[in-house]
Amino acid sequence: MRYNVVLEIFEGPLDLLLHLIDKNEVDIRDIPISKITEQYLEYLEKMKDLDLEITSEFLLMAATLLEIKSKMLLPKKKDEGKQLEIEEVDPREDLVKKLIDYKRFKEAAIKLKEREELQRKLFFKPREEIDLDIRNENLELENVKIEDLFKIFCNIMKRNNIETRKINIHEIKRDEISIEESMKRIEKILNEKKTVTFSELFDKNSSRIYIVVTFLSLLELMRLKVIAIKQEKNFGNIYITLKC
Amino acid sequence: MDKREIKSIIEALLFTWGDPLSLKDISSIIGISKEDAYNIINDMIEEFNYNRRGVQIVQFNDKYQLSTRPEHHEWISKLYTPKTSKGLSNAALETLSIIAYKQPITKTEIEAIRGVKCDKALNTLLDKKLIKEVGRLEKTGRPILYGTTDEFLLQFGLKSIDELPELKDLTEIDLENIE
Amino acid sequence: MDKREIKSIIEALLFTWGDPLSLKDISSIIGISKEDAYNIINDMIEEFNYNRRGVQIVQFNDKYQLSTRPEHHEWISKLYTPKTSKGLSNAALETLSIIAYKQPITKTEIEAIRGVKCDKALNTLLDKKLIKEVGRLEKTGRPILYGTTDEFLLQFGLKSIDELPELKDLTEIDLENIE
Repeated sequence: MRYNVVLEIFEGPLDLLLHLIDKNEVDIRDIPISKITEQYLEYLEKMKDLDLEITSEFLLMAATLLEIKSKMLLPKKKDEGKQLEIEEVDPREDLVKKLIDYKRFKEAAIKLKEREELQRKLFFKPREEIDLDIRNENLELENVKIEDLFKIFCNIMKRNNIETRKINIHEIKRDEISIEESMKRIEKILNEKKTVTFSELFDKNSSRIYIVVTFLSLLELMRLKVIAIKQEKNFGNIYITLKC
Repeated sequence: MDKREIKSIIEALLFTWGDPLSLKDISSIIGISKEDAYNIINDMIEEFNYNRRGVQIVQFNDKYQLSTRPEHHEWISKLYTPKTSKGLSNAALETLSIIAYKQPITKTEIEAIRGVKCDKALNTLLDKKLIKEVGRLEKTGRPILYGTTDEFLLQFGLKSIDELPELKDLTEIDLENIE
Repeated sequence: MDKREIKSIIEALLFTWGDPLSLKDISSIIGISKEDAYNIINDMIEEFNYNRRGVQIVQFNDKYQLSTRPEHHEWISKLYTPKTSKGLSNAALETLSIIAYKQPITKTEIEAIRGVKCDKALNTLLDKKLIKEVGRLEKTGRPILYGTTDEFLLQFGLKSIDELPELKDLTEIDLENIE
């Protein structure tokens, strides 16, 4: 079931952590790690509920947080045998450094955005046409073919930035399919047919992204030992079957 | 709004517009009477001359445009080193290719793509009947929309405009980088 | 030639060219030293501001360009349909700010700071010509080093890279080992 809840989108795990730190009004240098970890994991759960793809970076951070949490729970070692006092390294130190470094650039990005917005309010003018510009000499069409016109246009568009090109391609839609969706699709196909070949999983019109996602989800399904893959000879058909 | 500010806005409007801008458009944008606008612009013309500014306001009929001064022609011409290489497409062909692929399109849009003014190129193309006016946009200045003609199809041996070489190759390259 | 006349010619050159024009081109066209040209243009920038002219001279690196003033944006928008291009995404802005402050920098270093992959953001920035490859690191894989472009300065209204807003001083936070 899908919820119609707007979940704030974060740029990555660091961004999410900064948000949690802000929300809890805690000191970045003294993060209450178990509280923040709990909220962090809650957020990932919400993402799951909403069918949002959770990237490996978010998962990796979850693991890091849990590791820090467990280290913090360990009783502090006392080197009783030694006279020298060894300063304990705070397990949070690396993370705090990363967060602070990231925060600086996040703030700088906001300042840059303000500048960009101001600058976008300026208007410039195109260059004037000048008689001396010999490119404006008479138009001779005798040796010009339609292909030349095409090339000229391509060159102009390449010379230009992306905004102008966008006009051409707005009708081209990107296939939006996540690895999870793709995995479900493959499982469904395999439940219907016992064996499929790799190429049967898409048709001629499938986009490159679609094919790549399909391939990645096959790898994932293999890793999870849901499917088995067989190839009889090099470059031969790849057969996919359900493992059970 | 004080007069100084109105003058400033008028200068900005003439600067960005580039083409002749009518008194009607100027006065309605700023929200003053045509008469007031007329008087203020006349003031500006005198000031520009008195201060020996690098640009002047030229008037014809009820339209105004910014331009450089004839006596600076010699200096300005030094900006353009004549390009002799044959490989370069000329302005008219560039303009024609843009119109062919993006029609209907206004002059301002073509200039935004080329980065250079296109009045002469458009006149050449209109003269040769390769392009024509196909309509007008319903906004300030009612800019003309250009499209290609039957003569264009004939000249390039096309049965219809759909026969233009597809842009697919180009978009495929660029698509990768589009968010 | 008197200073007034030189200013007039410079204005005419900037107006005609439309695009950024280098100090070198300006001084060589007029036949004065770069230093003189520099001083005169700085004078002009002040005069344009003092007289509340409708246009201003913007500078980045050693290039100059005429533009309208941000406060006139609202009026000029009435002439044009507003620019449709969207601003940069947060991901792209974050990546750009890291590159701006830490250039030259590799993708891996950027990703280490942001904690996420940056391929898409990098492609967008390359595509918009805000960053470019400035070299390669002499180590395994010879990773690309990225830096900002002139287009970046222009789009963000910076005269040079030294004009970037200062990164928040972290000594306040009093944390050791932050470089």
